[in-house]
Amino acid sequence: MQKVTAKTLSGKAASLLNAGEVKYVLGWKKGEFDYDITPALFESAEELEKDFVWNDFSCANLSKYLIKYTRSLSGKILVFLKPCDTFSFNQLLTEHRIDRQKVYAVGVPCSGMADEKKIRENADGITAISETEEGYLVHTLYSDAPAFISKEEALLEKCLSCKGWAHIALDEQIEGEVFAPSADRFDQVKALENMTPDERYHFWQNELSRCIRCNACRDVCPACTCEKCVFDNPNSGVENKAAANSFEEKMFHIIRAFHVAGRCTDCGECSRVCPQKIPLHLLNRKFINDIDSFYGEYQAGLDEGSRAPLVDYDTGDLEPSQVFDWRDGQNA
Amino acid sequence: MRKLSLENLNLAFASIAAKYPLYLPQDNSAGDAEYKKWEQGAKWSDKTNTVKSPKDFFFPQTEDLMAFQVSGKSIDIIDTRKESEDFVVFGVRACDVKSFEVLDNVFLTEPADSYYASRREHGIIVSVACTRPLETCFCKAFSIDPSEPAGDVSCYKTDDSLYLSANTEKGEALLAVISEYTEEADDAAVSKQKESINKIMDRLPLASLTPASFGGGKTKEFFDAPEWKSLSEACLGCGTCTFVCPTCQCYDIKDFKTGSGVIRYRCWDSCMYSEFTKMSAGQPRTSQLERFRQRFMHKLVYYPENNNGLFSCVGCGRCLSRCPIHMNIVKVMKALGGKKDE
Amino acid sequence: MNNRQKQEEILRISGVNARKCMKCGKCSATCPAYDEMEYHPHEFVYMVETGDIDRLMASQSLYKCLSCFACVDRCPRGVQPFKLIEAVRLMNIRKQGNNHMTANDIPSILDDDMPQQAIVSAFRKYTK
Amino acid sequence: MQRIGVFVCWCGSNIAGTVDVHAVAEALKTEPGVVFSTDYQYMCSQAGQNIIKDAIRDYRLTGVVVCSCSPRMHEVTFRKTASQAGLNPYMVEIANIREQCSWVHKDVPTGTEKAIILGRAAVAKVNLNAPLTPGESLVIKRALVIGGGIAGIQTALDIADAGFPVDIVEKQPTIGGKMAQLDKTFPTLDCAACILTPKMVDAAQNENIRILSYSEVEKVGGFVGNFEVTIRKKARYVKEDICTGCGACVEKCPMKKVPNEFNLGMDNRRAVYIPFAQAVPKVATIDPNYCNMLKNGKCGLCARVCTAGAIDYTQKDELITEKYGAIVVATGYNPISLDKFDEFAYNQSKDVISSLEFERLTNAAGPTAGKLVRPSDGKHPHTIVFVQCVGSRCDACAEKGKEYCSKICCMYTAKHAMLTRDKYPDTEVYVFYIDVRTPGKNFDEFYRRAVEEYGVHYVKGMVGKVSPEGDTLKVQASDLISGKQLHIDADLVVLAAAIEPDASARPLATMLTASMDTNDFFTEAHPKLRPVESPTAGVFLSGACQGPKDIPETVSQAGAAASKVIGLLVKDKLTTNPCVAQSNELMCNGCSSCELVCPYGAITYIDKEFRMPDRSIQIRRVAQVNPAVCQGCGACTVACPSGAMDLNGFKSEQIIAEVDAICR
Amino acid sequence: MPVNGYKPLIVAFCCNWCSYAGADLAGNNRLNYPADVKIIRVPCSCRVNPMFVLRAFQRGADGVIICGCHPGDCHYTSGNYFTRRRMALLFSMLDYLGIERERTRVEWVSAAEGAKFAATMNDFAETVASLGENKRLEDLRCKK
Repeated sequence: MQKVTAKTLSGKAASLLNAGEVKYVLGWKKGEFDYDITPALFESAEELEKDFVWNDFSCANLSKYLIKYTRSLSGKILVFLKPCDTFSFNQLLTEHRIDRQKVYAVGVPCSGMADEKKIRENADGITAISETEEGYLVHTLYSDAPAFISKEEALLEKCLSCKGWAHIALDEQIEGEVFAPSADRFDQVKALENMTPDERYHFWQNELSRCIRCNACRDVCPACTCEKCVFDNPNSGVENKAAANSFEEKMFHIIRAFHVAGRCTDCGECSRVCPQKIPLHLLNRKFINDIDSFYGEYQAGLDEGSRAPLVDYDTGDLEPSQVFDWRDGQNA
Repeated sequence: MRKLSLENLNLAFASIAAKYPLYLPQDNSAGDAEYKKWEQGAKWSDKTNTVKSPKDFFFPQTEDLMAFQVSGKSIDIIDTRKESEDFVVFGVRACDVKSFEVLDNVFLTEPADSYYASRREHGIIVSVACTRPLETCFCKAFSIDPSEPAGDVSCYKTDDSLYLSANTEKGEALLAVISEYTEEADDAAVSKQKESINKIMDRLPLASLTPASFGGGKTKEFFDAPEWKSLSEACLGCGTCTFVCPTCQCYDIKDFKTGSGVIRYRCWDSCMYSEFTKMSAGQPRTSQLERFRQRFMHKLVYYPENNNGLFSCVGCGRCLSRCPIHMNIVKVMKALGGKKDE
Repeated sequence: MNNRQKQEEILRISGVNARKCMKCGKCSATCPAYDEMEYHPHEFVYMVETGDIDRLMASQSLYKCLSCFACVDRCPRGVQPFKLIEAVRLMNIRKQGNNHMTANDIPSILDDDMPQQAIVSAFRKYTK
Repeated sequence: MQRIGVFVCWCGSNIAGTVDVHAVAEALKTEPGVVFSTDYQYMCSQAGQNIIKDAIRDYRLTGVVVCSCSPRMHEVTFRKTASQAGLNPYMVEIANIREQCSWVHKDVPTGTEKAIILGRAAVAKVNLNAPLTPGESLVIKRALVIGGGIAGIQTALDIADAGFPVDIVEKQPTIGGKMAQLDKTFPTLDCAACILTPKMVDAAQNENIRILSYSEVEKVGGFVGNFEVTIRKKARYVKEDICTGCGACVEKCPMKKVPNEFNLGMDNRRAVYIPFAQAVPKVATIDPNYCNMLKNGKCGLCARVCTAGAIDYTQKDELITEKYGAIVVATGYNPISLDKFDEFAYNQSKDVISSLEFERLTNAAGPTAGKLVRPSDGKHPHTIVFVQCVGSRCDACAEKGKEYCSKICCMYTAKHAMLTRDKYPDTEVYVFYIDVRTPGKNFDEFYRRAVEEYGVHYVKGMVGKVSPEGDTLKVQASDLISGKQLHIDADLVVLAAAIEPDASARPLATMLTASMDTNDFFTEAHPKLRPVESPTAGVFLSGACQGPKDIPETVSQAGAAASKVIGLLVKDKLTTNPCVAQSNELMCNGCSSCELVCPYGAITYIDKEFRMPDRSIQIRRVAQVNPAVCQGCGACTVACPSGAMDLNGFKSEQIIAEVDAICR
Repeated sequence: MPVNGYKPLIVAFCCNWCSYAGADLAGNNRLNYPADVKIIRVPCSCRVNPMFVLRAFQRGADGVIICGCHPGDCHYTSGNYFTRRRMALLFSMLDYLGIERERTRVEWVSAAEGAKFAATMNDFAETVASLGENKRLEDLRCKK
């Protein structure tokens, strides 16, 4: 359950709309069920009143939409940014993808988001989900009593290692406490590193074999903002529409992770939207962990204008030939 | 009606698998169901839906059509088709069975797609009634009865048994393979199950959904509807809905250069993609709104127009549960007036 | 413990990289206890660097050091000679064997007047 | 489709001995696009080249593959051949079947097989080659030298001598730089002013040189051959062209308590001043921070006494924009601030001074007219302690000091010590050193003379502490050789402060897109082979802005930089390498990744209008490559995730085609 | 030379200014290395896109090696520093996906190091041969 209420946010947005300070509000719109929330653009207080939602399912990172809206819309756009979203926002500003003048950024403290997939995995025919302090009561067609799932169990993967706020100049900051993380985000990466190459190979072979190349991971990613992706471009030499075989699956995911390496803020949207539940964040986190340990800690999007590690270098950088021995030493 | 004790289910599967490749929904490591080839020890998933629909069996995501072998400056054309064998797809839900009809209309109308036709001919479909429809299910809207699944064999799973009845000759032949494990039974248990399914169907959140206001000839009515803008606003342009959809049938034909030759293959394409049907003059649909509209207009208006009113949606609910931004055909239908007056 | 192990132990405890020393002698130039010492700060560093540990451990010079940190502050190379001296002193304490302090001893030592930092450093010093 | 000709060279038996050249020619005949294939004994010979030329004409070839020696050997030759036959020279590719095949493999089957594969890759590449045309850019025959110290003066003189106009921009009111402040120069001990001032006068009188003193570079645009530079000429409130430098204004100025920066604040000057007698230009400058007239409108004495009428209180800063073909950076160095070195009591005692202050104290034109006295009481010092390496050779992470050796301190300290003993034999002179570094002609001899002839006490060790007590300075130091701690009562302590690049260098480097190292020294294009060029084409380095240097080294580098500039300016046009990066603006998303990895600053961004399919206009930020600046490394092509950036001559699809051909 | 009789296919990307010249020098000095090594000339090692590396594996290469000037000696000042970061990360990722780490390598070879070039290629070819055929990053469509 979010400590900040939807009313606070929609009220704030409505008053700015009415005052003419902003012309549009980018937020979350309620859906058919309690969990299927859609990012949406609101243009009036009435629309906000009717459809605006802010709850544990308002996971979607809205910052990428600002690229399109700051280009196509003429008025100022209010956007709600959760702490994790501020990193993406900063990174997009760094890469000149957003016209900051056109954005009214409101920081929303977040108490942790719920993973709809985790809740639905064990509940068929959900009719309602009610949020409580401790977790969620899931009402279904098949049971009279609602099933309880605790907040911890249902927590979205990325929230387990919440980064808090980026260093950012927001136009407005809603007061409130931010969810405190409990996990080391590199645990799984290190566990994989400690496996044998065969185990790692089979792990990824199994995960990536499910890929259907729907491109949802790419299309949702706030770092994937190319005008045209190399995988869509027949002239790039690597264009491919389908995950035809295990090579194409790996090619796509390695290159995608490489292209966002150093720019990925670890917002976790790729894994969240994957229809096949492939833990794509483990590829991005691998790069982040390597960058942190080889070249010093770097958090993309923490500061606007910071220089990404792959467009930077140090004369004393680790040699590619030393990488494995060095890391084995670190992990031992 | 034949009855198979669930205790013998594995034995039955084994005897089918001895004769045909047998595919059935199994749980994968991600906790979802997917169609996999049956092997000793495999467990039939309890999940209502698989992530990808079984259309893959007849219209696979990628399929080689032919190949060209280059040697020096001469090119040989090679037929890459292999001799097809019969195969069994087990545990198909009523909605997915219906989807084959939608695909048949596309691929089997003259000129028929011989690749698809061959697979259809060799495929034996064993359907199963849904006992636990999900909140995302709305097959009823398209007049599909999940308690009356079609296919070569229809079956009903109860706590202890599987009731099977053959609907076609292919189905009869399949039942003959497992006859040693089945016995004749009346349909009392089945009727009971049908009744309970129908009760649940009425309680589903989307029970009242209807496509009545859509259909052939409604192009003008919906094409310029202002609602498309807000509906498509958040669409990422990914292909999730298309690729999990049992009825989407668009594909692209591409050449893959292997170095010593070329493989010509086809693969699923998505009308949501910005590169979809790109021609020398560019794309016909340049905005996401147009692409988004195309998908739903096709399902709800264009397809029925060309196919005697049959909608190109079977209400399986896959897009509802998988779309990254939760935009889907139900929201579209409701926004454009598909809700029954209550 | 052989000589090499001792050397490594000292470097480990102190966290000093003795190889950074460029032998300028500024530590000894700045040392207020210079005349009291048999071995002087720059010699400490050199002896650790070359592995001449036993003589160093036996030397009373260790205890002439006032721990004023002047050498640490002035060293242009960031070598921190005092930390080496402190590490050698610790080696001497630890040579006696046994932990002179365990976590269980702490509650009884605690009183309002005792600075917490003193307990922490004592614990560090008297525990292996 | 290309029409490709393949020409396999035997290179006598060099290739033909291990490669079946006929088989290679035969095999490549069947490759896509190949319409002609042959082999010949020596393709690079006149006869061989004629075979190529004839084939280009007879078979209407659009591409040529020569299977021969390394492209580093004959690529240029064969490109010329093609060009003579009317084919674009960039349609030629070489398959290296000698150095990388016949010479390293022993048996014929292996060599032949590999040669075919290498030829195949070259054919695959040529199939995707496109004709390239080198661009041309005009060269503006004028050079800019930034900094008017000895480095800048020497560079300017050399360029001017070759007949090219040069502008010197100097931020001080006079040129001359650090050398003007020095007394004598090592190791010959000639007087700095005596050798420098004639050069300053030469510069002033050379009609090709324009001195823009009291000026700073404000903005730099353009590229090699065609820079556009904006220079701010600061208001000096004196009309430079009228002032005769008579000094009457200076004499009459009532504002007498202005610290004299030329003497490092050891004496005072007036608010209107000429830095020193031999200043060039010898004109007065009014210091607006002290002048009463400029501050509160009262006084005006100088204007009254100036018979030439040169004083102009209303003067404003002036911006000059000028075009240059080449830019030389000669921003020089400064001693570091000694404020953080408490242990040496620099801030506590006037008698602890830096070496540059010592120079002024011993300079006949200095505050004491060359008489060596203590700044505190004017008494003659009897014991002087010199401390070397103050702030040099420090730990990289130290908060004070620099990691590098400042290079010049050993020699000038020896000079100071020697001169002191020479002039004042009653003075005891101690030099504390860590190492004495004297690589240089007559350098070690010079240092030995200080010890042997002049009896300077060189002590191996460092000074730990200097504490002022009464009118003496208690120096506590170590003598590492004798193993003693020394306590010396000194009258004067001289600190050899490390030197660092001038503070103006960093912003200038940004304007020039010239790279710098972590210490703010300019980076040279190649540390060994191109030491006076910056990696940015058209920008050259002179003097200590590139690293610590003494005067002879500075002067020789200045001359070298000048000769590089002259080499550039004599050209009327520059041919630009056509193998440069190219940005596909339709695909560029303006993220700046390419700009950040470009070592030459060849990439800029513009906001460009795009007509969208729905006829709306969209403005997007996109990258543009300046082909005159780009050197064609390709770093940007990989930094660009969308592949909007590609490299002509080495396009991604060409390299991929080579990979495919090899792995076939 | 091949350990188990397997003849690997190795693609070597060499920068024009140092490593390609180093390979030429190896040739001038007649220093042998296996013919399995095929060199592709690039202006600078920083021109090598990770996609080229994967492409080579897809098409049947068993090992990929990238050679450039020694760090600090890049003809273009900084190109190989970027290569160093990119390839360290890419190769680490390939290892993470369970692909044999010995199949990829970055080596700095100057124009004067003909002997080093030959020794490097001998060693790399031997290592890759001992691993056998590249199975984990193969594309069956490209196999003959």
